[in-house]
Amino acid sequence: MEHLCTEHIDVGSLWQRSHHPEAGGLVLFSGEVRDNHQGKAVSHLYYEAAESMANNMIAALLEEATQRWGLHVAIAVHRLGKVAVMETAVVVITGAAHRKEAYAANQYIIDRIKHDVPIWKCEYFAGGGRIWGGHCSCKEERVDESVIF
Amino acid sequence: MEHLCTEHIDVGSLWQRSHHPEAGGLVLFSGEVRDNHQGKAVSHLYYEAAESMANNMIAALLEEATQRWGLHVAIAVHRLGKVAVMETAVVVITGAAHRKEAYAANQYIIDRIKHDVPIWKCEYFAGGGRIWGGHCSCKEERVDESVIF
Amino acid sequence: MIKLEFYAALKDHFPAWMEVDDTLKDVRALRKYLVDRDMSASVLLAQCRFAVDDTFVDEGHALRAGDTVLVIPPSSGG
Amino acid sequence: MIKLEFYAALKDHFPAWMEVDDTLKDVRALRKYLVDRDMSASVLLAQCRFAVDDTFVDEGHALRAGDTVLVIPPSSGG
Repeated sequence: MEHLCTEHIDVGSLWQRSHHPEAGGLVLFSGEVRDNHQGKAVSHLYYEAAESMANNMIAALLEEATQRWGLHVAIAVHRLGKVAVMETAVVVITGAAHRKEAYAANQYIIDRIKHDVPIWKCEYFAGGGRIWGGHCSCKEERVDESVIF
Repeated sequence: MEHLCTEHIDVGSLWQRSHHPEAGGLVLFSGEVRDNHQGKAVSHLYYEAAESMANNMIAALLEEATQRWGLHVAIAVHRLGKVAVMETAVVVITGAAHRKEAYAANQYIIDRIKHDVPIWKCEYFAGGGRIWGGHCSCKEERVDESVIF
Repeated sequence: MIKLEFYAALKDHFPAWMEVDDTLKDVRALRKYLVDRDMSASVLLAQCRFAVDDTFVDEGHALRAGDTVLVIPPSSGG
Repeated sequence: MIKLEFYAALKDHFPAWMEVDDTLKDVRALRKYLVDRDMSASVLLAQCRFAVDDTFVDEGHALRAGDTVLVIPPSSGG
């Protein structure tokens, strides 16, 4: 699946193919595994996805962003399985004539991947224990238990 | 000078050293030479700078952004001299615990480099002729001839 | 039969997949069936969305024999 | 003497550097001196900032013998 990968994400090789003669602004976002979560030492992360659904949603998202911001470059790849500290869990690359559109599209794509695409992380702690999910740093969009029922 | 360079900018090697165990969000911006300017075919760009002043201002800017957004990674390099289409003219890399700060700092740094740091581009057109300066894509911050006198 | 697939934290409560009979007429009935089956998963199930044919569906979506239904906890990619 | 350095489009009007005598008391006087010297550069000079010791200075900044003044057109890096 083009947008999911179980091996190390080769950011350098994705970057190599992210250039376009009409794209003056390229933005690359890399979500990398931190060594702590709210002060607790993290050993590694594990990601799983509803794979075909997630892959299709990311493809649709890139197409939507391409239309909306006139992108010349739109790439996104999410890692699955075990990911070590400082490794890339997700990469998004956008390119547009001007930087404003490249930044806006990039942020839109990663926000949607984090909030809507069926991919989940499980944090494994150095001291033992694990927790599924955890909150995104943009707390205002956090799912609230009270809103669904 | 650390933040100015007359050779090809090695984005891959800058990226290699842009990781930090506490930086969950890394953002890389690359300003690349487009093949046209308002429909006119561009042959290449040429950049010059008030070099020591520009280098010092970029260093100060990175320090300011590091303090303001709590960055773990803050890198900026601007190319000088002749730059070909699709080559990187400027690169900015920022890394913070969360992506929001990494994006905000990255955009702040490139905006300030484009608007305040004494670096100038000269566009050379395929059909002959050249023009210094040209407008930044963020037109609302364009210098207005009427405001100074 | 209807096939259910469970992900992430749901697998602490349910198997990776299971089959249920097709008397559950819609997503609302399925959600209630799952809560009744494991009350300790009720908070998590309240946060879940459901997908059929890889597309999110709402509470009133009618279920049919042969459907594969994904039970989707809140996303946390990236 | 005061040393002046010119950049970018200014070099279509002035040499890369030149010296002026130190009777120009401040930046305002220097800007006027340059406009008088090349009227065709007046619009561009109106947009320029000046820097002494690699630091931007304002119109009232006093100039001294031995200063190096950078004449800085609007930035267009990136």
